Amino acid sequence: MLKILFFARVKEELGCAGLDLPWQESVGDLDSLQAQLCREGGARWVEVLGRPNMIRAVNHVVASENTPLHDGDEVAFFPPVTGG
Amino acid sequence: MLKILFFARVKEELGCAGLDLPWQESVGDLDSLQAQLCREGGARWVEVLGRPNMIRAVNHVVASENTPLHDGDEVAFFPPVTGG
Amino acid sequence: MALSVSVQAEDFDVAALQRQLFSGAHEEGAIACFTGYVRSSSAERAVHGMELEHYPGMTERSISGILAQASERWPLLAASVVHRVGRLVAGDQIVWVGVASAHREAAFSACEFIMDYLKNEAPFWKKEEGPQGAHWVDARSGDQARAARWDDDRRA
Amino acid sequence: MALSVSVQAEDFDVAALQRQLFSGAHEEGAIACFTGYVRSSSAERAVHGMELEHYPGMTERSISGILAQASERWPLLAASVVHRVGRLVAGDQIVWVGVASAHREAAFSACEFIMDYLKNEAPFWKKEEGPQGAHWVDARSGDQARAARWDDDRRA
Repeated sequence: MLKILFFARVKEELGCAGLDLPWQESVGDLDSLQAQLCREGGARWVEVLGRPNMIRAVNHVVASENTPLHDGDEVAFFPPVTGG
Repeated sequence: MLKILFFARVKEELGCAGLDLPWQESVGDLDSLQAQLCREGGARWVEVLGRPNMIRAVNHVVASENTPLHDGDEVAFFPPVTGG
Repeated sequence: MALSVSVQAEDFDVAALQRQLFSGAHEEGAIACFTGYVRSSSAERAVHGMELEHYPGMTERSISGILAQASERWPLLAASVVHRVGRLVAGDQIVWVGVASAHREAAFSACEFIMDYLKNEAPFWKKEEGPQGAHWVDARSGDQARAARWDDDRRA
Repeated sequence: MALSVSVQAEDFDVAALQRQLFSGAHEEGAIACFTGYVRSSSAERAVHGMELEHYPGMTERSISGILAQASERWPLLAASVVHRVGRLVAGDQIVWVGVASAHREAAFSACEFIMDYLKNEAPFWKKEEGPQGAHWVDARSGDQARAARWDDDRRA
């Protein structure tokens, strides 16, 4: 299984805080996962997840480029952070 | 009158916290005052006040070079500061 | 060395947090602290309050990583971060960073380094509420430039 | 803008001092604070306690001048210095500097600037007491180099 999470503006724009996806070997990396989410979600998801400043994290670590995924991974999509 | 003050190690080495000197036109600046204190104080004063790191202040402002003095001025001699 | 991270909804007591930095051996000569507050205006808009969201799990991990980096980089005796989440109003405390060291140079540098990273790396998002409604705060490009200078320091 | 200086024998309460930096308008987004303590060792010698002497009158004037300089240089909302004098023992608080500003950059820079000047310009002298007796602390050349860098910044 893959656990997918969305935060802040991304969560609001998708109307979705997260979802669980059954593990499939075909979803082998972050870019493939994103492509699958966009296929299933439609135009809104393509627009929101495709923003140039979108940040992706795998197991709590920001992934600055495409990264292999494994069964049980937690993947998050979120906008630039504004804490402190 | 001139009010003369000594602090910290300088005060201890001279065995003197300060003194008042009657105002004389002949003590027209800081270097003349220091020379007069050394004449009256002797070898110990010459040694202590002549140290290269001695700091002199006139009316609460550090004097980095010789400075004219006026009746009523407060003059202080002290070592480098070590606060904070 | 004591490193501590707390992400919490509750307010915090800066004096108690500062006392917790002490080991008891009186080696601490310097403690630098930073407190961040909700301002009553932001980018020239009035702010009544805000909602602070975070990514549970990643937040704590990311901040612990920042503290570990700081303690490798400077000779620290203790460092602590408290960051609030949830609803806050103008004047509320948001974040506290405290760093103890023998000397002030390390305490100041590490405290500022940790704050720069909290602004840029830790997964928090502010949604401000004002007279025109609520909006997500945009990341400041200045914050990223400030964080990058630490990398420049390391290369230099 | 509120600038405050106190030279005192009494201990101080960092939380109360930090609260006094607020104007009430919630413009403060950032407060940077520094607390200095008596360490149990100095230059590898054990320290039981110390006597802090100062130059009454000049001390207050010199610190007020430092705060005025800092507030010309950075957009501050308030700044405050408390410095103790007299006899202190290991673990005691010596000095507190607090600076409030809208943003953290000004608060951090001004707090560090004020501390550097307190170490180098304000007329305080420490006499440390250890197992070998009492001795005057020598000025650290590093402190003067740190203070001089602010002049370099201004020229740059």
